[in-house]
Amino acid sequence: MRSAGNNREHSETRYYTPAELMITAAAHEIADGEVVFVGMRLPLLGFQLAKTTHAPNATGVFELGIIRDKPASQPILTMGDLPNLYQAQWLSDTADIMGLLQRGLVDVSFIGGAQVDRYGNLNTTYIGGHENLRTRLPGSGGACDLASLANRHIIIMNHEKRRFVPQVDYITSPGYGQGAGWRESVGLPRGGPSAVITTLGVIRFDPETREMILSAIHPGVTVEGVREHTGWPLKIASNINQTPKPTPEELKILKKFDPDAFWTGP
Amino acid sequence: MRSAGNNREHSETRYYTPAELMITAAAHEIADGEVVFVGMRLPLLGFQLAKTTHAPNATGVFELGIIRDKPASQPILTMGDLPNLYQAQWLSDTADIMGLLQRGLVDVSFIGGAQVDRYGNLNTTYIGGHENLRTRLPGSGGACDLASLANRHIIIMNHEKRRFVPQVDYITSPGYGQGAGWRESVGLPRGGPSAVITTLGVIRFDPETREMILSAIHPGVTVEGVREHTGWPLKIASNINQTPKPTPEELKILKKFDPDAFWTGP
Amino acid sequence: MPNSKLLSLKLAISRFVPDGSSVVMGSAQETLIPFAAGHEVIRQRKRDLTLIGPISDILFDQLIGAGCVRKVRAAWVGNVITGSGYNFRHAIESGLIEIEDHSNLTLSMALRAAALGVPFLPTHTARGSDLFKTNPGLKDVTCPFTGQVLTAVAAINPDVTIIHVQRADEYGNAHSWGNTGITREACLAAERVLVTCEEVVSPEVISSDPNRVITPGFRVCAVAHAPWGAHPSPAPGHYNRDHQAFLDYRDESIRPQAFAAWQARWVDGVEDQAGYMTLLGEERMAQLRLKVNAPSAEANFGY
Amino acid sequence: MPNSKLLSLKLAISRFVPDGSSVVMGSAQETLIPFAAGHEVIRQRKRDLTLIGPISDILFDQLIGAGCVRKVRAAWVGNVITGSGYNFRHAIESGLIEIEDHSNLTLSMALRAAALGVPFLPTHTARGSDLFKTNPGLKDVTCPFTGQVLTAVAAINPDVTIIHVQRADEYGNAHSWGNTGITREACLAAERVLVTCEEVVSPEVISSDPNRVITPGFRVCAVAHAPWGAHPSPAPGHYNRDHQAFLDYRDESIRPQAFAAWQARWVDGVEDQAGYMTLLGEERMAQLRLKVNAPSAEANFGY
Repeated sequence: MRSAGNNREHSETRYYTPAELMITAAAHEIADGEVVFVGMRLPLLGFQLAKTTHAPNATGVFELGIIRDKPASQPILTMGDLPNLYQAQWLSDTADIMGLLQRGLVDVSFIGGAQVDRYGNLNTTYIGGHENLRTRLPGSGGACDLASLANRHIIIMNHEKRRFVPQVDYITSPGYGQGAGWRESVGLPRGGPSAVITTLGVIRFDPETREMILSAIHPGVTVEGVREHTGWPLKIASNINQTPKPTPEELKILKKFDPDAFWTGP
Repeated sequence: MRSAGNNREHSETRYYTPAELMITAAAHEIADGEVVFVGMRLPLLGFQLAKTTHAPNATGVFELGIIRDKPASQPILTMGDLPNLYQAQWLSDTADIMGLLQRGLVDVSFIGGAQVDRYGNLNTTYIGGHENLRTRLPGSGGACDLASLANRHIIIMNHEKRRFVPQVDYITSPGYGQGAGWRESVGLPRGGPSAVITTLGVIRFDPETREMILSAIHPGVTVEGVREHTGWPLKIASNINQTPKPTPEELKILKKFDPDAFWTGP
Repeated sequence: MPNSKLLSLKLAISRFVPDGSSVVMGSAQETLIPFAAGHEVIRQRKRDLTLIGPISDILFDQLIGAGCVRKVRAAWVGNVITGSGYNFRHAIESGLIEIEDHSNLTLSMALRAAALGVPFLPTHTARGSDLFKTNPGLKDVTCPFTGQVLTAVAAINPDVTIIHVQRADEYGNAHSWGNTGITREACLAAERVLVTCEEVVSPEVISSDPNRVITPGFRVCAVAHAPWGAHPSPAPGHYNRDHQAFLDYRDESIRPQAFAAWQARWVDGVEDQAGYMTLLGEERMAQLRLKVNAPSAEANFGY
Repeated sequence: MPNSKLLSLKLAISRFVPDGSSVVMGSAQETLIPFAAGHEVIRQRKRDLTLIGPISDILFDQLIGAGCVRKVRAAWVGNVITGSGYNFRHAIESGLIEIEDHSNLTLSMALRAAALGVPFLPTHTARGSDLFKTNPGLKDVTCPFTGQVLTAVAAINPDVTIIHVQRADEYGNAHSWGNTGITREACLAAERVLVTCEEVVSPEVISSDPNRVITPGFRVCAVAHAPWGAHPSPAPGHYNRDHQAFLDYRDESIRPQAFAAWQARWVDGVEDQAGYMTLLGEERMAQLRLKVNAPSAEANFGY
């Protein structure tokens, strides 16, 4: 996506990609000093970006048994790349990291999604459901644990009608289930999704009903455009605003952490 | 105890102490290749002795998080003395060691006792019971775990009437409870005491009734003497025999591991 | 001294991974994945294996594509940097193999239960999820103290856990460093542990640091020397992750014919690990070797 | 970079161990017992503490004798090489303090439950024992898979876990080696972790080996430099166990007057750890220092 076209108020005409915009939006969800459970792919960069800009005191925890208080020493594509182990605060067991999560010591976590519904339930396992399986996806990994146990989690995914469905075929990672009170009723100790960062905008959840509400749209995107690509009549926030564009500094940092544009490419 | 007096058939007149006799008897309970859960005090020496003589392939596991396949490099008084950590096979968590025990991978373990009853139940916590407490002892440590979970355990204690009682005041470490079938009925997965090595003899358990049976008496000790010091009419094995005296070689090794006779003194 | 457990990888796999075995691999997640051992399993045409692991990266996909697998008990199966594992996906969609769906936490608890010798462990994860529908090893359990309802995870007792480590001696004592994932519980839970290593060293090297030992040597059944045995996954202290190999594998595994060609070249086409290294080539290995050395501070285990 | 957590032992104890706290000490059993921290607790006349530990050797007996303790949750309290802990024994027999009777395994499970964030963990130990009568944290639980009845151990969530380690940096990152006992779970279970250390080192020394780190630094509330802080217990890499001190303590604690004299001399009689070392004397320290050095083999954490 080119932003320049719909970006006249912006002094300079640098390009950014949808991935760069999404990663920047993800980074903005991290507050300084927070404990962040960093997931695969885009969140790896989101954490590095936040850490290098507004959240220098954030701590990153990784499910494979890593805790870091500084960004990786070199660009990485997976959390197991050696620069992510180098000078880590702790190298340990998955169960130790999951214990911190289950105790409620993780403030925020990030999950990628394939199929999501209006209450933020995620399916990354069986498209079509287990009975009428159409597509088998890789599965939960740690996503179910993050969605179950973090104080809040953020979903990052492509915004397409086939992915935004009224009800998911299979709940891999619980959101708000059928709405208010559901998490408590099934025995989840806390948490729930606080935002969905998509290719079109940023969605949050109604504190009462726990249903999705469009909270921000990306530059060049219209509310109607978002509605078209959503499988149910998506609620819209009264005070809807525009997702901030990545600043030149943010783009420079992303380039440093992803020099080959593996994650940030068009 | 001097053995020379009642030891005419023995070619030489070397002295040995009751502790040396008991430790040697304990060592003889270890078969080569076995995994041994080594407890505090006398068993420390029993393991070292067995390892150096007839059980070179025995593996020692220690509750504080140590596994050894060779004796300590120097004399030790506790399992946490640095020579017992030096060149250990593994230094780890208590829970890892207890896991091996709970899985049933420990063949034999050793426990000291303060009060024992006819079914091998041990009290090392409340003499007089919790209600009418007379003497508070240190408690279980790992003893309850060893008695609950090892494939067999061996009790080492002084043989006195006040210690050998019909029923213990408090069960710290379960033996055979009220007899045959009790361990299964309370949910213990296996095991039970296989021998009690005392200052007077070696006691085993009736495979049917699970009650104590005097199996061997130490040199210079009489069956009547043992009965006098036991708080119930102790059953006597038909084929009762004498506890083998420590050989000169065994005494030499014990001297090496306990040069100041801290555990082996009179 | 016990007998040596040093065996060729060929002999170690043929002896200790019979058809029908349940096998843990990839227990450290993205690092130290025992690819060399997995490829030997393929060469020996093992059948009806149950694979157990959190996220296997592409190793499980390779074993499934080669027809070695009957069942998978895992949290995630795919290609970490590209997404889907096509052999896995196809095998599940066509009902060729069974899957027991875990999360990383439930799999860790299942192996910890076995390592501790208890039939289950409780957790708060997966409440309200559909993992309960596709994993018979998850049930409700009520806490006798608080009355809370938790997820009970049933113990998983693998026949063998295969790990790749940096160095081991011939008696099964092994040093491993880096993140450990679920390796500790996977080793303690298994009936036996099979170790492949970058280097075979003297017992004194391993016993110089008993805290670095990954699992007690007396439970290890075999040690096989397999340099570059984790490639293309990273091995701390030895080589970085070979991202290109994972990117290539994506295209080499989308269609069955393509995968057959991949297997013919990278697995059946080589006799052993020496052959694999020749195929990989010195130039590529040089690119992957460490550029920055970072030695650990010394610890004194004297007395 | 975060703020420094380096404090004097005096300040660390006064800030982070208020009256009424529940405190884990002696989590590695016979090794690395934080005696310096415990003695500072006595000097500051802390009251109504709940002490948690597997076997504390003589430290708990000292804190009880000094009147700091209301309750003990432990598996064993005494003097490892001589037997009874007389202050403990008198306090229990005269009803001055409460005791919750554990085994080493149930205490480990209680802290692991808290470390994992679950209300209980199951075990097969203590079935049929009377620990159930004197420990309200033990109840029956039935396995939903096998129907077996197990012992459920309730979680213990300490306010603070105090550990003594070989080296730490000012930010709370600490290296510990030797047997670990229940230290890992005790640190993860606690609200905060207080570290005393033989040496304060640069962050680079600690981060050179993240596998040697005992618990994540972000959970550590204070680091206090306390050389010889584990004496008379052994500190791997620094000094051996001072058996004579434990033998002497037996006689110095049999009667209350004797204990008062011991406390006056060894605790209240010294201002701080420097004073303790002076009282101990160079000759005695020389006898206890390592005679045989055994450096760990290097591990490379580069990339």
